[in-house]
Amino acid sequence: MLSITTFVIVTVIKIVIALVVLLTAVAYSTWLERKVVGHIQNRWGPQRVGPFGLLQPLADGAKFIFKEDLTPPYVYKPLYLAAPILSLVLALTSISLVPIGNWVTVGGVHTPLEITDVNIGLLIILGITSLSVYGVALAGWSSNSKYSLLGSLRASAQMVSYEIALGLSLVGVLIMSGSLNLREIVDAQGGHMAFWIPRWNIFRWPTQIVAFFVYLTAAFAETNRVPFDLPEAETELVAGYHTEYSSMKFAMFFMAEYANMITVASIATLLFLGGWHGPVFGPGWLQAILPVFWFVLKVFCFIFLYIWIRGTLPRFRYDQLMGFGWKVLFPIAVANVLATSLIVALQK
Amino acid sequence: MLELVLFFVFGTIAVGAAINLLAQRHPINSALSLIVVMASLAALFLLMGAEFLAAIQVIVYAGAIMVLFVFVIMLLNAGEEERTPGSRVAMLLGFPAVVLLAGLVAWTLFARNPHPVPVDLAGRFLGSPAAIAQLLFRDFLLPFEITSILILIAIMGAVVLASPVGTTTGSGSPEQAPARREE
Amino acid sequence: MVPISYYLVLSAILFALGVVGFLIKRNLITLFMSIELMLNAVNLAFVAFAWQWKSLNGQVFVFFVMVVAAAEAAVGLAIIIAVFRTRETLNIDRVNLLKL
Amino acid sequence: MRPHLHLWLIPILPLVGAAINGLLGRRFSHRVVTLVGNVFVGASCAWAWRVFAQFLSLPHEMVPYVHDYATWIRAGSFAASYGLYLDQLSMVMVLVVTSVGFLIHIYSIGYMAHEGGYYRFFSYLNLFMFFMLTLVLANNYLVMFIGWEGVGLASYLLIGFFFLRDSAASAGKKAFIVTRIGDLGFLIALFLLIKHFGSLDFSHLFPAISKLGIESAGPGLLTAIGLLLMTGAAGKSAQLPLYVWLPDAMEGPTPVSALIHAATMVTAGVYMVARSHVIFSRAPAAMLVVAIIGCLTALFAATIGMAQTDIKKVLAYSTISQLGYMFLACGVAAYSAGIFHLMTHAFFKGLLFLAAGSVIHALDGEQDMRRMGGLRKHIPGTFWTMTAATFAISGIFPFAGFFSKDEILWNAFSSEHGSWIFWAVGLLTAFLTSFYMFRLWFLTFFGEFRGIEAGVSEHGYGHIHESPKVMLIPLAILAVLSVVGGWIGWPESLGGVQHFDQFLAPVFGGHAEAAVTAAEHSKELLLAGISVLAALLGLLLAWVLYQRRQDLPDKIAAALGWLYNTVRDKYYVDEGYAAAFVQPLIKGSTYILWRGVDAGAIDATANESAEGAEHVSDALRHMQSGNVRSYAGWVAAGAAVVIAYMVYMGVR
Repeated sequence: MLSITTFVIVTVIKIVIALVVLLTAVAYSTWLERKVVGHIQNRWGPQRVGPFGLLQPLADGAKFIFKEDLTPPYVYKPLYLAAPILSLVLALTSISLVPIGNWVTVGGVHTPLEITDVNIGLLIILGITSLSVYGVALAGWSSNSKYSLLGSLRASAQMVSYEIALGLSLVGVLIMSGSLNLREIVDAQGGHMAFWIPRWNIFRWPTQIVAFFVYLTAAFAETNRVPFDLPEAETELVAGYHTEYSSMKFAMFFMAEYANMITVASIATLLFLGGWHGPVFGPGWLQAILPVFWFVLKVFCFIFLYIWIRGTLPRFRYDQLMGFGWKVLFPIAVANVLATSLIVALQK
Repeated sequence: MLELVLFFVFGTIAVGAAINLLAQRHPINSALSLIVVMASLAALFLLMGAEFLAAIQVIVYAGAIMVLFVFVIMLLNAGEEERTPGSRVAMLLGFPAVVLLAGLVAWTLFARNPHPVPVDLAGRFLGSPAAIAQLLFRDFLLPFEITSILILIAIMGAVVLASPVGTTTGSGSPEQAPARREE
Repeated sequence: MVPISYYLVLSAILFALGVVGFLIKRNLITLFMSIELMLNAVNLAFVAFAWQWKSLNGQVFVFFVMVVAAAEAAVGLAIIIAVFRTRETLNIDRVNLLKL
Repeated sequence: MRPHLHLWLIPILPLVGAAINGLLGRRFSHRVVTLVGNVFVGASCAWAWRVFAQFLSLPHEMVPYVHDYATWIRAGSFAASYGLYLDQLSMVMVLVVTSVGFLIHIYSIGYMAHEGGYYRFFSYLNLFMFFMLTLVLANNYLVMFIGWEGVGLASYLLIGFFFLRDSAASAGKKAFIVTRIGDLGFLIALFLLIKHFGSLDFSHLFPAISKLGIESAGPGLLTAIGLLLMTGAAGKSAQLPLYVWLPDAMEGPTPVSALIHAATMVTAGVYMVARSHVIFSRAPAAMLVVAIIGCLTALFAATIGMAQTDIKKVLAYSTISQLGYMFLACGVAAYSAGIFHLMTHAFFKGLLFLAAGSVIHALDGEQDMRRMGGLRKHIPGTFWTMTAATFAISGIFPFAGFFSKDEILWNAFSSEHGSWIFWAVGLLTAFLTSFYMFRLWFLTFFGEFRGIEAGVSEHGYGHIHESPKVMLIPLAILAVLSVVGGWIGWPESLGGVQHFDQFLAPVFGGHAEAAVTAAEHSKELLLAGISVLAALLGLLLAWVLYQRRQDLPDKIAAALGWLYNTVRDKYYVDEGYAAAFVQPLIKGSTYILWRGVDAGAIDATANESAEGAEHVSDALRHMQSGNVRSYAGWVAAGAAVVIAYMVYMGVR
């Protein structure tokens, strides 16, 4: 047990690192998205700024910062300002509970590779995501424009509805690993089963594959991504709840969205894809690094999947979206919970 | 020591937010301040080792019920509340009663036991999800099931009440969302 | 080392504030919020007692309170919507037909 | 291992029948109701006989055969159980009840065929069977009391069967209430037993009592109990002074009169006294009372019976007087004689009623003997059976009645409790009995039909029709029984063997085996001869009065004047009771209870309080401002008050 002071210091350091890493990750996932979608659509994507347009995110950032920050009239000011901050803060907070690797000892300080290790981490993350509705809702309502209002109503309804499927799809995993602590869940997935199949939850039983896909869909809806990006359906609602936002405030929403994507991706990795487990070999430093590498790799694949789907799939109609959420995903998730609990009970 | 500090921090936040709830004239602000109260209460729950409850408090109360409130406020586009002459009874009878209540409780708690027992933190993570689940699904199974039925009925009632006369579709799903969350 | 009585006093204060809110506010929705506030105060007391007596029953009770609160919110807000639809107002003082 | 003879079947089967018919009978067809109503009783009868067969082969130490099925009441030391108790006495009763009952059921098929509420009738009848068997088989006084009250209920229902007729309804009520008076005594006796012996169980009670000495010195506990029991018996078995309900009970359908008010229920009192013989034989005073009451009732009812013109009324009074005989027997400790007479009486009196019913049936409901006559030719079957019964009841050798009645008279004369007075009264009664029975006989069946000129039932003559087979067959069977039924009690004096007494001996102790000398025998023979002579005398007198010189009866009546009227009007007992008890009660409840207490006090308080509430609420309703927040204010105040009170209580 560390002393309070060292604990605080270490935590602050970890927070800083996490912020920097995360923000860069966010920035470059935007770059990645533009690139990949470009190639899918037979374009080049960003080219000019730096090699392969690698500096494009910085340019965007600069642009956002220097753009004129205008507040439209007749908005309800306090909330109009609070909304983007709220969503960004929540997005960043949820990351702080995500472990990206084993415990490491740096300079005699033994600490987990995450900002805090809570034994109901998953619950708290879910709670925070459930709060992230407010950002959207308030933004849409406060900016006092019908596009925004409609967008935000859609967004919040959609998030609230799909959150259920999301949570239920995770229950199966929780039943199997019997813990809410992300780290323990991951540890439970170490090693491999017959035929060198890794003991990741997704491979444990067919039900978990179903659960994984339910989670995938729900996650897309949670983060308002294609094919569920109705809140910002350009063709009907201009830009949905952040129609009235510009410059940094818009950027905050933007970052929040990508941060949420990363969070969702890492949760999927932790719960279904065995977290940082993977072949570990080589000298000590390599052994220390590899788990983190595997983790990052899996998250990357997930994000790539996001972008890929965005490039390929069309958008749902709103009633289809709700119907799908309530009439398809929800029952499947419940069925999965029942099936999994049955299997576990029979195994006991 | 740390607990005491945290308690006072969150306690003051809660009380402040609650007062703000009363002070604000626009319902949406009241709603937000209520959310703050709930969040700080969740923190206090954590202090008392009720971690599961804390999470649930955030998810259910802040994440579902209050979302409902915000929705309704948005849908009905409720504006500033107008000043109308209230009821004399509420003023003349209610306030003294409230003051009396608070006073009595405080007096009982302090004057009656001048040396409040400091509780050790042995029961730290008393309210772990597992423990709660044990209790909930074994000893309190019947009440649990009954509440689930209650929820179901509430959903139907909400749908019927909120849907415009004649139709039963319409503003169903937002009302349903938080209720379903329990199951 | 927080004495339980602190928690209880805090919950009492919150509850009292809730009552006051119910007494002074006029907006139906806000009244509802005051009720929720009272419920929360009660929950706090429950958890505090559970902590004091090292028994989980209090926490289970809080759970049930939350569930009931959810149901209540769903129905109550639906009622508010219905009222608004017919009376075109959210002011409680204008919704006073139920009398002799 | 004790053989398990399923006693419980005997009472339960009729109950099942009653339930089925009572609950579903309304929807059943006539045929189904008949089937259900009879099959179950028949089954219980058959089972009773089978039990009898087993009972005879039962090893001696297993008699009485007791079986507890479940505990009913357990209060401190006192416990009562649902249990059945089978010894020779209850065996006889069970056989009599089930057999006669079954016959009467069959008879009712024909008799009630055209009545409304057919299913109701059979359901009640089965119910009665259930309760009667419970009474007979009970293994403690409490269960017996259930049966006791149950038969009362059944008789109430059946007397008031034609409840649309006001007289029937009130007759039912009368029977119920008058019997209650007796039941009160019975209850008190039970309480005394519980208080002093802590149990009502026969198998505990009787041994405990047998230890006590005979209260010859002076009346004591047992005497009190005995007298109280006698009250109950008098109520149920229509003895003085509680006999008034039985004649009115004739309002019920005739099969009911036959089954309940002649054969079985009214004998319950006798059975109860015989059952409690342990108590009585230790309380001479009580026994004396029993004997006297029996004696007086016999004579009294017989005299009334002479002057009745309603055929069923005559039979009713004769029933009362025969019951008097039985009590006389019990009173002189000749229990087996009493039970013997009970049995034979069940045969011939049941038969008499059924035959009378058949006559009434033939005449489309005519009950007045003055409008009958000459029916011999029209309904021979009824006539012959009736004849057998009449001879039997008049105690003419060798009919059943002779043996039982003669045994009673002999015991009344000879036993240590008896005296020649009892015998004399008994003899007189025997004479009267045979007189009024033959009067009935002659009036009904001889001479020429008087229905037409009397103008009643103008189409009567052509319509006199013999009853259907289903009614005649039970008549026939009972007729045979009332001829030969007595032979199982053939006295030694006539060179026979007292099978009946010997069978019952284990229950009542062996006084039947009292060594009797030849002198005794000759004396007994003499007395028997005298009684038969008396019976024949009665026959002769009836023949003279109602066959040869038909003008004489009116002359005699005129000559006797007021005496005749008094007898004809049943000594004005009913009027006396009405004046003494009923009227004061009505007046008191009208003026004091109704006008004073109910209207004056109770209603007044109710109304006043209601009006007060109205005023108060009128004042309070202005709290209902419709303003939710004011309500909230009230709530808060209330909460504050409650909390304050609790804190205050906590502080104190």
